[in-house]
Amino acid sequence: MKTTEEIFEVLKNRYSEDIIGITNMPPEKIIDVKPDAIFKVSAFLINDPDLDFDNLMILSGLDDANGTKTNQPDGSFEFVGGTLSVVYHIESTKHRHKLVLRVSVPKENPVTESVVKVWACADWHEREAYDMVGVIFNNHPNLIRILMPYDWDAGYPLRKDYKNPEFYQGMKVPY
Amino acid sequence: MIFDYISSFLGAIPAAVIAGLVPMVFIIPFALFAVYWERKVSAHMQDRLGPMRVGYHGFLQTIADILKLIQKEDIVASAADKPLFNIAPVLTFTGSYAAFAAIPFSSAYIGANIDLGVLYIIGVSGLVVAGLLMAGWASNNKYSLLGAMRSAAQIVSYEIPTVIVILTLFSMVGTLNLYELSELQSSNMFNWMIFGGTVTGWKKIVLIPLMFAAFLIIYLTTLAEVNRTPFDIPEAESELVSGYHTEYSGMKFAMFFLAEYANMFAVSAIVTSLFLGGYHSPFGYLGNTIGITWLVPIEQFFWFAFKGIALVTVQMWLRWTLPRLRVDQLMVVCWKYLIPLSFLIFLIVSLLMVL
Amino acid sequence: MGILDKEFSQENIVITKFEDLMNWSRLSSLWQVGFGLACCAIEMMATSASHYDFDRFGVIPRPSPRQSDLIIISGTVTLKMALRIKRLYEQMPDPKYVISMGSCSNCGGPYWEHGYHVLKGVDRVVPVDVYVPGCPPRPEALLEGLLKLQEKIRNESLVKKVTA
Amino acid sequence: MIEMETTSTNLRTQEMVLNMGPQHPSTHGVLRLEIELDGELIVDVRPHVGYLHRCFEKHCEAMTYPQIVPYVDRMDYLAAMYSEIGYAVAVERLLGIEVPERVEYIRIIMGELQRIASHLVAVGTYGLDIGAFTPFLYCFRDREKILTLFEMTCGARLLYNYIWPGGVSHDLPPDFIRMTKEFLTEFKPTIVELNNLLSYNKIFIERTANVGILPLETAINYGVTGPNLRASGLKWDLRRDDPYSIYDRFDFEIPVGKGWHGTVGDCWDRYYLRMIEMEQSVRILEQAIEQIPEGDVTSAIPKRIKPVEGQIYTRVENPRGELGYFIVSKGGLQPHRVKVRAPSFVNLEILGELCKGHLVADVVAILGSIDIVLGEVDR
Repeated sequence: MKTTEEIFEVLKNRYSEDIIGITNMPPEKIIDVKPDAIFKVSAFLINDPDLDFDNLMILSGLDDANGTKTNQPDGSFEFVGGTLSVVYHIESTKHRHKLVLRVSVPKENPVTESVVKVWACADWHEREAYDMVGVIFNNHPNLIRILMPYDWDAGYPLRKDYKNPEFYQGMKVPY
Repeated sequence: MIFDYISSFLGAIPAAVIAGLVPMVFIIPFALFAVYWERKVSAHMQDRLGPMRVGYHGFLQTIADILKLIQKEDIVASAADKPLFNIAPVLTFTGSYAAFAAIPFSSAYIGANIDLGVLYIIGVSGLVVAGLLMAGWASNNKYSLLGAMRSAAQIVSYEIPTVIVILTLFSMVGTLNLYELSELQSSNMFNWMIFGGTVTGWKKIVLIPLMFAAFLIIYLTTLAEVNRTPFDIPEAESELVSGYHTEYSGMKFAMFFLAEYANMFAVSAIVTSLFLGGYHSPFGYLGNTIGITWLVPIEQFFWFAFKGIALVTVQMWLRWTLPRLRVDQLMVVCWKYLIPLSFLIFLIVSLLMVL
Repeated sequence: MGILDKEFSQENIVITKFEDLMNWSRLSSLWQVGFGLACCAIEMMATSASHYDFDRFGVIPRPSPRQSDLIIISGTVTLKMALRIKRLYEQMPDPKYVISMGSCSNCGGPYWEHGYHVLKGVDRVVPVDVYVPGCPPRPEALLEGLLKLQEKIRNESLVKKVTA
Repeated sequence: MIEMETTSTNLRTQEMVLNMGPQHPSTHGVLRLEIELDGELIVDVRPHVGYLHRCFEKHCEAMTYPQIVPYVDRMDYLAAMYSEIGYAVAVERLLGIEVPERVEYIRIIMGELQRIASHLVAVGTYGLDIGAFTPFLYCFRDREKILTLFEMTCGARLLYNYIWPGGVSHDLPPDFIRMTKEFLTEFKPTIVELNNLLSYNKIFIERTANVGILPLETAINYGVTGPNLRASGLKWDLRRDDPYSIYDRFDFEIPVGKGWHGTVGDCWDRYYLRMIEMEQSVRILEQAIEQIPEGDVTSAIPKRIKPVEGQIYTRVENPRGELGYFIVSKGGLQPHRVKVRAPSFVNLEILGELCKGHLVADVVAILGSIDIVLGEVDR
């Protein structure tokens, strides 16, 4: 049983450059990790006997909507710049402690590392994050859309500035 | 029998036609009734009522079904092999219909009293396999193909124990003529083959358990031959949609449907004639008691139909109770258990007969 | 539709009686496609199960669309599924009927505004005979929908209706 | 599992691709499976999901917190009460509010009744997959009694909108406790009946024992939870291991798979575990309806839910496994992001792994034993 602060110390000592810091989002505390280091950090977290984070509870992609908002003439809006985040909630079934990791990538080039080789269940979660907010996971075995149709080309629906197309395969989409 | 009688004053060809049509008078109403009966039996087993709105307690349900199926569009998929696709249901129905020719419904009526009656029925039922294979292949549908392959493998394997059991009976009575076989089991219940036939003395006591086992084996194998649960893997609904008839619609599907129910009765009829005394009453006849001799064949027909339908009902009962086997387990049951067991029974019975 | 579909220009007593028989057989034996989409499918299953018993009306589920007359669109139709439903409908032989069960398949239901992946009404891809409202409709409502469909079939005609 | 003949490896064969679904009698909804076959042996299974993707998460971003509750219902439509409990617990923890004692008891009664109802459907449809039709209808007959209880409480049979963040929409009806007691006495013999009809049937055991074995390490690595994980031998139940509500007050056991008729973690274990869990739910219910206190049920419902900036991940033990809600608040009336960890979504991933080397008929046996709800997989 370790607290987030203790685990942060362990990680900071080992990967000083790749760990950005702790963010407080009450009631949770988040450890921010650099995108290209998430694979090795998570491999360490699962292999270290004192930590042993064997269970990835949830992996969520989210649009932080922190760019500059520009209004379009047709009433819609668009975010320029800003970041997309991937949040990992992990726990250890042996030591019963939990941890939240976060990776933020710029919206223009949303590339991060896949953790499928560490936690097999990340496969579909990552596909969903790709499908919904458009984060690209390097080294993912099969990064294709999962919930939306494979030929969907109108963008990523859970981005805040997503605009629905008028037609899909001849079917009217809006009400 | 009936053929000889009619041809004596009408000539051979009309007689053949008429004699051939007579089973139809029985089969079509029977199949309609059996479908209705199955739905009612299953419904009452499941705390339901089953068809209620079409006629009195849904009695006209299957008639409505058939009339509707006649009206349906006849779809032949463009990728299907059309000639085979069209022949398959006819062939299947022919196979199960032709089997009725040699079945003795009563002492006065048997379509064709042939000496190799049992073998003829087993042989002609083989046409059903050809029909199913054709249907599965011609549909150009993967589910149909898998279903057809499964049913071919299943029917071919399960014919072996069936034939061995028949051979056992042959070694006891020395005839394969179903009419003679039925006549041998006359007069009382304990002359039925399931109770060791007309054999007497200690041999009979030894024979009774053997014959019970043989009866169970042939009942199981015939169940497998008509693709009923727990051996319904060729049309396993939860795996193969509806197996070999997935692509069939309208009247062609109705033919498969009728063939299935006709077949159910055909195999029950064989089991009845072989083991359960055929058309003979277990108690004796009212017609003989009150001296009206023409009543006897009618009573016999009643008993035959009663026994057949009772066996069909057991088939339904099994269907709505048991889960289904997997394809490899099905083969294990046949090759590892039923065939050795039936051989063993055959050997013992033959030895007993020699003694 | 099957034989004698709208082949006559006038009604007569034979045709009317024949027509009644044909309509009766069609409405009494509506075999449904064993096909469920979403929440409403559970209520549809409950309707087929012991308590409500669809079989009383002669409705039994058939696994293959080739052998069925009725498709109950029971649940939300998504864009990904809509094309498959259309295909399924096309695979059914005529005469065929469609019951749209539940708000979602009637008009998009609660997903009408923000549902970027929900088809707002299955009638955008297949013609619908009876709409059953509710989210999800109770089994009684589905039975009512079936009775409405039977009423509709009862009034169908073989005769070509000439509009003046 | 069947071993391939050595001779067949030397022959050049082509695999057949069989497409199962989205319309198929036993895919439990609109799942599509792409099965690569060598004869009847499975080389690979690729599930395709998304045919019921109803944009739940997008709706959450446009709705206020109380408005989301009906959408939560429609996610796991077989266990709608439990989805509501999970959401209510998440929002309450985000806001930091306590709910009255009576509400906790009502939630547990509803949750456990829902667990029984959901397991009944799972068990019934599993029988249907194996080919036994009758148990399915018996299960639905008993489920109908639970639905009657729900209906008299909140007026709906399937999707309830009953458990709100901070409380429940209104109190239990006067007859509820008596009728629940009656139901429980009626229901206990039904479990025995179902066991005799289906569980101990020789054919059923043959079909399911030693099929689709899920080893414990694989299960944890794939994030499998709920009865599927417990069948593989890990005593892991969030009602005990990450307590929420008042489950710590009740005395119940957490069953684990023992390989009763085969290997630990096979289909029969997964199936039978649900039967035992129903018995345990009955036990919890009996204690809960004895202990339920009087009190108010709506006093803690906030007039306006507007959490401060923050985020929370809360999980509850849904009938299918770990149901988690990840809510990010940016301080507005609407959440910034809600992501659901749907147990079926994660459990379904294991299917391809489990099916390899089995026969086509086993796909439905394995899929049925995982017990998925497509509404939850696709959200």
